[in-house]
Amino acid sequence: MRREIPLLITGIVGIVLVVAYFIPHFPFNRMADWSADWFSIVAAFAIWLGALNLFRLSIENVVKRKPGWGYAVVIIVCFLISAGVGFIEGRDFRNPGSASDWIYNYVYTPLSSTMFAILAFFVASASYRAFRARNLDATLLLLAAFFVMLGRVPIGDMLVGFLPEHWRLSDLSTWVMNFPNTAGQRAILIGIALGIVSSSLRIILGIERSHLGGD
Amino acid sequence: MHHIALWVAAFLTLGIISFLYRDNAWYKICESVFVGISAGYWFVSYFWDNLYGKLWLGVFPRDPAQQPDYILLIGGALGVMMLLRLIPKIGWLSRWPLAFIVGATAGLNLIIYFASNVMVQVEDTIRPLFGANYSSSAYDIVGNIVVAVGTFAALIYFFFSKEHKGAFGGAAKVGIFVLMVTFGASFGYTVMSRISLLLGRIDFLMGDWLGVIK
Amino acid sequence: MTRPATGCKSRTRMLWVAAIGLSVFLATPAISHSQTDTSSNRLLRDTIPPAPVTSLLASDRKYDNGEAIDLTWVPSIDDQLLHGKITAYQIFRSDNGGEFKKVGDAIPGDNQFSDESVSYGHSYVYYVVALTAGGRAESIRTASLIAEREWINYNRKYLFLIGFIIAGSVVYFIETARRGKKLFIRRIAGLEAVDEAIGRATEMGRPILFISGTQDMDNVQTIAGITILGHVARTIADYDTKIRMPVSRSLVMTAARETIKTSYLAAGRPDAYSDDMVNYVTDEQFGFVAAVNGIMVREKPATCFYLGAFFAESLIMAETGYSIGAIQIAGTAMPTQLPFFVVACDFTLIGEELFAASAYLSNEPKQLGSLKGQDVGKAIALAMMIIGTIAVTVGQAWDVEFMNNIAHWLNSAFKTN
Amino acid sequence: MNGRMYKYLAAVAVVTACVLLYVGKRVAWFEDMMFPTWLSILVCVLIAASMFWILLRTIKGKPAERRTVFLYVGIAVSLPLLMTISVHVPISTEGQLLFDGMKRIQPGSKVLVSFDYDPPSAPELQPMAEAFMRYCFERDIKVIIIGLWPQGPQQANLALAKLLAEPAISAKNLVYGVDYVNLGFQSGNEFVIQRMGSDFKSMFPADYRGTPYDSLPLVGNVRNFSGIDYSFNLSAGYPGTREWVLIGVDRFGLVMGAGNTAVQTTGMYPYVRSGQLKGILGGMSGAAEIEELTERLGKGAKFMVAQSFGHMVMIVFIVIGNVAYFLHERKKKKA
Repeated sequence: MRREIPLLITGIVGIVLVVAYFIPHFPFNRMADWSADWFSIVAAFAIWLGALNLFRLSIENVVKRKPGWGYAVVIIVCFLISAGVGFIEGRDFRNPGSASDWIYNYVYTPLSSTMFAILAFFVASASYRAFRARNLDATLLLLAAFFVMLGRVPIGDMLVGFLPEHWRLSDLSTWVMNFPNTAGQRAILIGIALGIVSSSLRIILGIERSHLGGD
Repeated sequence: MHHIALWVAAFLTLGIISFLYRDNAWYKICESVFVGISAGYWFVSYFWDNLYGKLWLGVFPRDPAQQPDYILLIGGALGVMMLLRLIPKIGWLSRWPLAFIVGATAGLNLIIYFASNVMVQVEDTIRPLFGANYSSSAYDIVGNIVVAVGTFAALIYFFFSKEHKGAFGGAAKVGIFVLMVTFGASFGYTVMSRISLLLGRIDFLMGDWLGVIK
Repeated sequence: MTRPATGCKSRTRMLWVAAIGLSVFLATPAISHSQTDTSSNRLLRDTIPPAPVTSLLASDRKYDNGEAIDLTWVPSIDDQLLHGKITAYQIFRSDNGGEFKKVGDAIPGDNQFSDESVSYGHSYVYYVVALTAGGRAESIRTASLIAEREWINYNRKYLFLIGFIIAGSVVYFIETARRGKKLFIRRIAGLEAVDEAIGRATEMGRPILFISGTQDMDNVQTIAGITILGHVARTIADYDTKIRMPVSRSLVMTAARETIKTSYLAAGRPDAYSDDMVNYVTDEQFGFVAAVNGIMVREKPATCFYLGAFFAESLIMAETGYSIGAIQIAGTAMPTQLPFFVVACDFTLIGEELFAASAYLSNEPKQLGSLKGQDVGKAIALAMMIIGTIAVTVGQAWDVEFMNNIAHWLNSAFKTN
Repeated sequence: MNGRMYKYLAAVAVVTACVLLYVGKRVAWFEDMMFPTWLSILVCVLIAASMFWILLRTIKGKPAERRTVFLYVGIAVSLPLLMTISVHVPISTEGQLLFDGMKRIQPGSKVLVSFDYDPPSAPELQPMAEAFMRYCFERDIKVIIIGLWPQGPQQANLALAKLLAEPAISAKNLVYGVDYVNLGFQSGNEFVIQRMGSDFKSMFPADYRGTPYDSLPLVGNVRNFSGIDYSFNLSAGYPGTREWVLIGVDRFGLVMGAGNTAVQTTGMYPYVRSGQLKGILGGMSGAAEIEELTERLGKGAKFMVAQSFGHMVMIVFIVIGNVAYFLHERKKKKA
């Protein structure tokens, strides 16, 4: 029973959503709508689960005095502060001027943005130390990258200002983006989509069960 | 208050940047703050917007004229089962909502990806390479040929049921070239993105905080 | 002006408006030059009632659950001639012969409206009001209409057919593979490099580093990476090379240990296996990268494998791997990370090649059959592209009707709506 | 011990400099420190010269250490922010296509703007959001805001606060709920779009402050996508533009333009060619494009000089690395 019911749920929900695409008639349209509503709610609980799990793990780290448990204390305190303030402030915690908004603007934003911003440094160092035109493929890739990087910013056209209009780097990069890039991306798109079709089909038909965990 | 805010933000920004020097305690504290704050933010956001705003008010509307939507309770029940994973003994029940999530995603994706990313893309690739009496501009003709041949060849590269030999192998070779140009474009754009994000932070440090730029 | 205009009255008014419209139209150069609206002009615009919309037509939305009616009309003549005179359109509806109520608005220039709040089985009558700043004009009423329910969306019949063929072949090939029939998969260049790279590490007496991405076991790319790990571990067990595999998820650790153990068993050397080969570092992205970098710099592996789902960590690892002079073999289906692997690694399995390699090595019916089924889909797409492009090009360039018919049919078949 | 001393001294110097600059700005010792032209040129020359030095070092077989590169990039990208060079942003065909689509939106139309991003992507997407909504507000186009990312509505509020403070827009006395509305965030990713296809209200029973859907005049008559005239999607990943195209556009007939982070823009081009997307803006240069097209320069245009420098530095680094590769490393590997 522990396996059959989940398999059944997966299959039925999947089939309903596929069928609703071809049969607009009641009850399939309503069932698709309900699925979307439930999905939205379950997804919210899933996020809660993730947050609670993090909370539990951090507490475990502190209690068992695992290495770096001090950082776990920071996590717990920050979680409690931001969650607590948000709950107290109520539904409109996002309102400009609220304490949550302050945390968002001056704590969350700088931290999350900088996390991603430091990637620029890594790209630079990797491009200097590891990106090599080691074969024809890589050479082609790097050349295309140069044209696009130069063509998308004003400096590209300034460098080749002597060229006639419509033949500048910006036009070349627009061309690369709109034609070869579109062709390659389209092939990738079709390939990935077919992959999704086959894996979804396997899941709906119960051939693929790994998401239910092994036991 | 504004001064404190700017210094807090700057302190945290520099803390993350300090990782570039090496992994250190300042970075780790900032990172832990980030993990805690963002988990709390998500927690609250999903509560007020969804669990309260949609589920609770949907079932118990404040406005008496509105019909309560009891069907949402099924979603709520599935959601609570999800949380049961935290209790190992009955944790297996969390497979039900998981099965629902996986099934719904599979059902929806199966159709939408097939319709939009296979059917529409193939349909759009079927275009005249040049118009009546070769009327199209050279730019368009070359572009059309590149898209038609490029898509075709790149798709052949991802075809696994035939050895890449002869003409088929040649087409696959063209395909890999097209893919490389594609990756090059994506490389260039990724670099652009990374630099933009860095600029955003430098703008904060030099503009909002220190005020040396306009 | 609450009653709908009768035919005769509206005709005289139309004439009236047309006359004014014409005169204003003729005077347009003067107005547009001065760029201002004289007050008398504004007065004229505001007090003269506008012309109503014409040709109002209500039609049932096809292939739906009987919950939508589409209205179309020709905009008021004032909307066309005197730009800006009409301020809005309002749509009124009577439900089962009841009172008319407003159900929606449209902006000037609009000529259609979809009423999506239709109840099944009710009959509806509509009219549209054209509004100006000071006047309004109602259109004639539509005939009463009941929205119909349809069972099948016939617009999507070809989509269903082609989808059915592809889905059918996936299932067919999985069954075929299950019955033990060998399915052919083409040579994959990166895969051949694997054995070579392991040989090199053996010669140099240095370890192999294996990273199966930074995602959990629910990601297909991680599974593909672990499958290839099975093959790598098998060869390693034969050669007696060391392997180091830091992971960022505890589930992946369990799976990887299991896989390597099985490979060592199959190679007949279970004693050589140890749990230390795989160790969990941390879930956190950059913490994981820092740890992997440390391992690379300390132990200087001769060969690095990066097979799985990667994010920004990809290039940091590839850079360190390059700087210690390791042979690097990568494979991922993350489009944004592929470029970095291609330029920093010696071999890269691009996108689906990762899955193909995994299917080829595992011989698992599920994976093999799916790959074959997808190939059927690609074959259909390729064939349609060739036939369609030739047909539409030839048909258009030299006006060959037969070719045009083929192209037209293909285009309609692949349309989804 | 000596090395350690230097490090402490350097840290103290940096902190002191920051404090001095901060205080100096507040007590108005200086307005800003924008470079005069000669200094800008000097800085450019210095950057070029030091790059050349790195090239020489690398050729000699002494490649720069990772941290040196980091420091270098930091300087090379931040100094151009102090330069006052006016540049012309090249307009791409897909950016022009988007703007042509925007021009066809009539006053009074209802536009759905979906904010599907978080602060890290704000440098790229926030200028687009501001430019697009400014264009709407100036032309009396009604804006309905939603977010598929929890941070989205908050980013929207930031943009709104900035726009509503601008004189031209504050003079219009825009009313919340009538001229614009922020429906907030809802969980469920692509299922939110799917559900909105049949009924907005069931997905967004209230706006982000809790005002019931029906009491918001702007959306009172909007039942689903058929009540939307145009839609603009600001997206930094999943869920985002792809999901909107797959469901909103292809299934429910939405007319849509998009602004994306550069990273994911390249993957959207097939949708632009097939007309599923009516134009796209990619990354910071896309933001600069829309600012140039709407003739209101903002952050996107401001960053273009520094962005150009960043790209140049990156390219030069790759070239230096490859020169060294062909002179040394390849031989070493062969041996």
